[in-house]
Amino acid sequence: MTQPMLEVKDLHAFYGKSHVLRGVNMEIMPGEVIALLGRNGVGRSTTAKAIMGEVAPKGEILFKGEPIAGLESHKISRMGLGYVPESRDIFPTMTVRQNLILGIKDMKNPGKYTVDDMLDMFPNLRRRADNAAGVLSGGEKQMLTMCRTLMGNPELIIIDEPTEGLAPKIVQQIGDTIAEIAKTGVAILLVEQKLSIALRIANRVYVMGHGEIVYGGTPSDFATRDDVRKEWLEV
Amino acid sequence: MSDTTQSYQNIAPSGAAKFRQRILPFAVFIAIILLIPLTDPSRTMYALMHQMAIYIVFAVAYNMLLGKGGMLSFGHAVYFGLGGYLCMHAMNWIADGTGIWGSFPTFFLPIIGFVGGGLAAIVIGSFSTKRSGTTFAMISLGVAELIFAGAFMFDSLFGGEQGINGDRMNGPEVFGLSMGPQSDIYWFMAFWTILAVIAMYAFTRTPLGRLSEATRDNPQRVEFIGYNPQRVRWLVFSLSGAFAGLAGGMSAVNYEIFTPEALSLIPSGFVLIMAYVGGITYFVGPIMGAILLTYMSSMMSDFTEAWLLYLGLMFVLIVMYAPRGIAGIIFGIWDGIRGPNAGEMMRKWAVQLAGGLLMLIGLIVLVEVAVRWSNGWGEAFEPFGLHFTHGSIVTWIVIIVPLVAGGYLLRLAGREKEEMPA
Amino acid sequence: METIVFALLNGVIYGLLLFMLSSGLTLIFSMMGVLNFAHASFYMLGAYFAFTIMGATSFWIALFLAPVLVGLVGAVVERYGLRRVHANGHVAELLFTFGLAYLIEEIVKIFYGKTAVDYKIPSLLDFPAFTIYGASFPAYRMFMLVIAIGMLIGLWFLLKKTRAGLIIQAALTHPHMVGHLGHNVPLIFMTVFGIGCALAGLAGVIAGNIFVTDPAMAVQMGPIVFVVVVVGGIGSLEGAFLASILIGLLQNFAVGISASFADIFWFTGLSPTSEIGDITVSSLAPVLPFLLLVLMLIFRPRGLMGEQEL
Amino acid sequence: MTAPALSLKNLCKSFGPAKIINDVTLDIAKGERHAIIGPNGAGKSTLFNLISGLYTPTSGTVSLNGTLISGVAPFEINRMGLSRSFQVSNIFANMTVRENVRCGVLHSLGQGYAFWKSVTSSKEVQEKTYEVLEHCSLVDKANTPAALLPYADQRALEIAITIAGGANVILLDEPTAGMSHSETDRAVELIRKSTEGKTLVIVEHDMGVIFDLADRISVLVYGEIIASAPPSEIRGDPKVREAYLGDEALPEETV
Amino acid sequence: MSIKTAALAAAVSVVAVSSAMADVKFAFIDPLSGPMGPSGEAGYTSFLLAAEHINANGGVNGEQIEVKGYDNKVNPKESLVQLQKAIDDGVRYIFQGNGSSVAAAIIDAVNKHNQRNPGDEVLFFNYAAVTPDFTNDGCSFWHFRFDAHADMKMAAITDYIQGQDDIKKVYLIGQDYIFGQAVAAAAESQLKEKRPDIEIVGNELHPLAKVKDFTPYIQKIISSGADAVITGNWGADMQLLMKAAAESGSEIPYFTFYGGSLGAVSALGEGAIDRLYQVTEAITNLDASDEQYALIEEYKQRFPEYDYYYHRAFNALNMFKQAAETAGSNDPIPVAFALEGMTYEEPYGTATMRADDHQLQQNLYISTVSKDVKYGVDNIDLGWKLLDGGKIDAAAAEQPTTCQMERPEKP
Repeated sequence: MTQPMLEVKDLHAFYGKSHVLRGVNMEIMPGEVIALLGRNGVGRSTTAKAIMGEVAPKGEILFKGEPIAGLESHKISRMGLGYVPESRDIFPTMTVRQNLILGIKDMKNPGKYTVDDMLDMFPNLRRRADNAAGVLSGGEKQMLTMCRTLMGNPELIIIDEPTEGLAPKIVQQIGDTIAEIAKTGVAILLVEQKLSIALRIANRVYVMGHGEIVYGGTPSDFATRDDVRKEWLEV
Repeated sequence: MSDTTQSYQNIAPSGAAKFRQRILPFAVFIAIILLIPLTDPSRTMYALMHQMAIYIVFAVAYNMLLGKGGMLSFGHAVYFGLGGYLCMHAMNWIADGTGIWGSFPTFFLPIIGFVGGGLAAIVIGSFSTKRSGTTFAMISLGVAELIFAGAFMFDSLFGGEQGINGDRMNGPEVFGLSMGPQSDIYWFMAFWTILAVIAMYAFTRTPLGRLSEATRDNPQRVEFIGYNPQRVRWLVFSLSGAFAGLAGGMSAVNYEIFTPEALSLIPSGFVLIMAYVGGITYFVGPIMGAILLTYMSSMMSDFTEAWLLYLGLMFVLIVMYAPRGIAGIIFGIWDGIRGPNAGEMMRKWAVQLAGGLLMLIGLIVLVEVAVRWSNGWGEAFEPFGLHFTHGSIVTWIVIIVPLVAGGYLLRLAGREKEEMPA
Repeated sequence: METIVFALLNGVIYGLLLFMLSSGLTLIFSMMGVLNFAHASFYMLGAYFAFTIMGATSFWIALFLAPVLVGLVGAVVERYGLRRVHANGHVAELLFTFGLAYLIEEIVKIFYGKTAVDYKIPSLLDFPAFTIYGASFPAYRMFMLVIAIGMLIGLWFLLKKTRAGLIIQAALTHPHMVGHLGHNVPLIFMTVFGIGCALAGLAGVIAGNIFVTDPAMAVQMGPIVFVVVVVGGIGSLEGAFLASILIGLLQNFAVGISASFADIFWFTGLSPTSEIGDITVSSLAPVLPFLLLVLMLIFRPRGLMGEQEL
Repeated sequence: MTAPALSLKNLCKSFGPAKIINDVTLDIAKGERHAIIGPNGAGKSTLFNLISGLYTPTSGTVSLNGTLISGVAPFEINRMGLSRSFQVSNIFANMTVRENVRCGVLHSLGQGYAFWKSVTSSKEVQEKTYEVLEHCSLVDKANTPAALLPYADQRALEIAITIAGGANVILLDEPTAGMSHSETDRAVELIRKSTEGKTLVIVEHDMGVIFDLADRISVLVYGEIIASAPPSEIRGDPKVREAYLGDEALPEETV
Repeated sequence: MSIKTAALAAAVSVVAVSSAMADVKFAFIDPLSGPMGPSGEAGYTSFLLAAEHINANGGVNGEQIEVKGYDNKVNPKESLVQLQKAIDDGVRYIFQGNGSSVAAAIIDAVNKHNQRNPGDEVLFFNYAAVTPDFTNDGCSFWHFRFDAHADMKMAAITDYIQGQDDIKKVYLIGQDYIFGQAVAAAAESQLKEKRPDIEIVGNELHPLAKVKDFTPYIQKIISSGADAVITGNWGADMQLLMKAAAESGSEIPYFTFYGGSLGAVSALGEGAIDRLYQVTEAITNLDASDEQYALIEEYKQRFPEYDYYYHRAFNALNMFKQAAETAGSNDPIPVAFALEGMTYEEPYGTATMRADDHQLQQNLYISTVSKDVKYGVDNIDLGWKLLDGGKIDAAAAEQPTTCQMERPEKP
């Protein structure tokens, strides 16, 4: 019962010769929302990429108890791990609808959401359903990316910097959406820079520094840890 | 200030290291070249060595571009060819003896090739080096095809199908060489090879040479230290073209003929293979490649019809498994022997070598039997008094068993490598 | 007039043939960033396989079987060759395919000899389809036209009307993302590489017998196919199509024009006996594609329809 | 009245429909240390790319010491005395530290594109290289291949290359990114020392660094500068708090 | 694999046996691969068989002879590399024929070699490169030509066309190199002289061995309204030209030098009858001795893929034997002097090696394709048949020469 959804043990990663991740350890329980904080350049996105198989990982990564380190990304995805990358990577020449369809892993065995469910949930997207995704605004693109990932029926979603470059009002909306998704029981690993959002929706917080986890705890505990914030976060 | 100078000396390589790394190899190289004639080579040997000399210069020039400059060209023979063509014309002007040409020794024709190849590279490089990577490779291919096809239109320049020929035995003699017999040409080749190789090595030690490597690795950063990467590429390209032209000049004197084929993709591809097989990350790599491939192309073709197949296989295998080429393998072994766990490394290499040799045996038998079967001349492959025909089971055992066993050994060695700590 | 009609017909057929060759290359190039130097070698393999199969059975079986075989060879090459080299970067991949082209040519020489093989047009199609202006137009060329158009429609349907096509298109630009959505990208790569090679093989099957099936056919066709891909623009099948037809027409029209530079540039007083004045437009035909390539790369590096610069 | 070291006027940059930089006007005086802060994605790096010539502005102008430099190639801007570093270490990985710095030195000492003399022939180049290495405490690692350097040293080398050419205007893009607090202190010292008497424009996330170093701070949010003032004023500006810092506390004035 | 190579193998194995005791070595430098490969192989097989016959009859001055193939890919520079290799292998005589560009390079290289290496001379026996210049201004003592040159062949063709009043418009097509240019020039000047009323409606030169589809050229020919085409094309260029001509269904006659080269007749099929003409020094269907018939049949049996076509290969080797035996030496210089002015009774008439320019003077025959023949070609029942009045005597075919030959001292 208490088996973690995702366990990362002593994860290392390299870019060429430079050692970027130096032994990351973390775990995420089913249904949890975890915020991964840290300064630019400490390896938060790399951690996400290493888990998803985009960067070659060294070390152990267990998803629902199964090792996934080094698997090809489609296999990781099919085990129930969704990923919303920092770059969002919508397919700009395809319509919103087509983007959503591509989120379905297996046409014979689709997930719990249909394309229409998604469009119902986000009226903005419905209005644009047959437009090329490339013309959406930044916030809409972020919504679309998250919806597209949901179409694949993931049990855990890793969301990398969803609010980057978005206006405050939209940031608020994105935060609400993530909270909404979390309510459906999907676990979330949120890589964020904005403490406000992270602390609002996270059950637990990890702080990274220098390619490793330097702090892990609840938001309320974190609020008391000025030392961590001073040494490892900007503010 | 002498304080800083002194301190700087501390971080610069020592004199002994410089001697070992820079002077000694050249001394050995020159000594070998000077000693070879004492062995009284046959005419065939001379012909082979002259060809090697030409390709050494051409391959090292090509590597200025590919290895040092990061520019993959599929059409570098254009500059070799244009330099060579200019030399052929010059050779004929010397024969006519008009103007200053009457007093120009054919011995110095490679200078003309240098100028010709360089000018052509300056003109073509002015637009082709604006881009790098795959685009540059494509432009080089397009330009080469364009010039090759265009060469057939201008007979007075390129001589059409039959090319341009000349006679090297005109003009004044220098160093007492009549330029007729092969042994005279040997000294000509030795002179220009040594000169060109040293000059090209020296180039790597110049500001532009260093910048060329910097531009290859990180063109963006080069812009932010005040250099125009396009200009760097253009200059390197032009110099590389000039040295290729010099090699063309050597070829012009050696063969006394140039045909448009010299501009085509075939010699361009050949020099690329030479440089890459030798190892483009090392200065000596292309020299090794040029010697090996020239030897293969003229000697191996006497032993087996399928030598081009072996060549292609070797190239593909090197691209796949040893991207630093033969020089990389040699230096890798050298470093390994002197490294801390030499014993373990040697054991691994022994396994790899055994596996490689086994696979090679199987492969050679397969290819040779296949060649003979395809010729349909009813011949069998008969190495060392053995007899292999395509119909016999023995043959297939000799092919399959070493292939499988060799493949297994290689896998074994490969797995060990992965287990070694990073 | 008849020159125009014939150049048009032959140009379109040649152009469609080029498109058959370049469509696969374009897909592979935009998806994997690999300019497959050996692509024309698969065209050659198509012709040789068809020759062998036709010898044993019939042309019609060869027409289907040979491209499939070529596609399988291509898939194996991708799986066990290219994928391994991928980690070493694009230059290594380019060199690998360059070596592969070499290797395929040598293997073909061993199996089929160094000279051309007698790969014939099937006798069923060996008759004139119609006669215009005193020259008959062979039925086989009409057949080529039909096959090429059929392929065009098939490819269009696959890419635009099926989910598999959507996935392929998405993988063209965002391979990683497609993988994270649970689609097997390596398999997509292998399949696309295989299909691309099969299309090249099909081109070989239907062109090997009206041209010549010999070990040099890959080297002769290869550079032209590159021209098509670059001129068309990366990742753009529409561009590749336009470029194919353009080059097909350009070459066929050029051959048909006997005018020399002196005739064209008479106003400059160019002498018809001078070296330049003597050049005829028809002799320029082999140069034109490469001229187009170089000009395109200099002045419009993203090609006719490409989205990004090369 | 001398011209400002850097002057941006109505600078705009769009990529397709997206406006990344929107009407930025900013003057930075000679000798000033100017920090640009803002959330990720606000356009800070784009702004640097516009100033250093990597991008051409959609509209508006950039002037360096009174000379218009928008649309000028980066290497020419560099020769005019502006040098920049990168957020992700952008060094010559295959060269040694010494060679990296030497490349940075070459052009300023008139070595140009020379291919007729040895790179070691100029004593001036050697001395200047040593000076920069010493300055950045990299002498010990002079012959180490750059790729093998520890992260903090790579960042130091990044700064070393940037200052090697002796530019008067230095742009540093998150020089302390990924460093721990103690390493950051060392980096700040190095920056302070290296930019003595020069104009510095720095993008940073570490407020400690910024409030420590900067004479003036500009806050960039969604491509617009919403405030430009000395640190003390920025600290109290409610607009800044809301837009960038949100409800998070600013470090108290402890020093 | 194929029958063709199987037969070649048989020949090679015979030669391989004899080569062990070979004393006089000949190099055959011609294309043995690529588009022109079949042309070279057809020549090579002829020399092999000729050598075999000579060896079987006791050799030359008691010595055995060997012919070894060197592949030059029709490339002049590659030919020189092969020439160098051959000389190093001990070769003293060179055969070459495919491509005047190659022949020019070899002549030049042989001249230089003989000048630089006295005592080590080699001779060049040219069996098919027919650019007139080689026995005119460009003549050399070391070069002998056993085929009629382009002007001679063209004279035969134009003589025939002179009598064909319905030919009003002629189209010239050829390969773009010295030979093709020489053919076009000869056609233009000779037609102007013999039939000033004929209009030359096209003069096309295409790249050598590079065109894969001649359809556009054929369409140009058709739309020019030509009544006849003259071409010097050979090898694949001839075969593919005929292939495209057959496809177009046009009925314009082709006057050719090499209509008999491999595959041209079969490309046209029955359409070749009275439409494809060639001028040669021999036709298998001429009346000849039983011995000659036996040779033709032996060749066909040994090399089923080819036809007995290179009659001049047999002439060349037999003339070498006669000259060497006259001179009493197998060395190049005595053989060369003995060849000068020598007459040889060949199966279809008398041939004379003109001393002035080393150009063989022999009868020429104009023939066309017919069904009613003794020997077919390309393994079909169509073959070459002499035209009425198609025999041109050696004297009639003779052309003046401008050769100023420099000779070495006679031994």
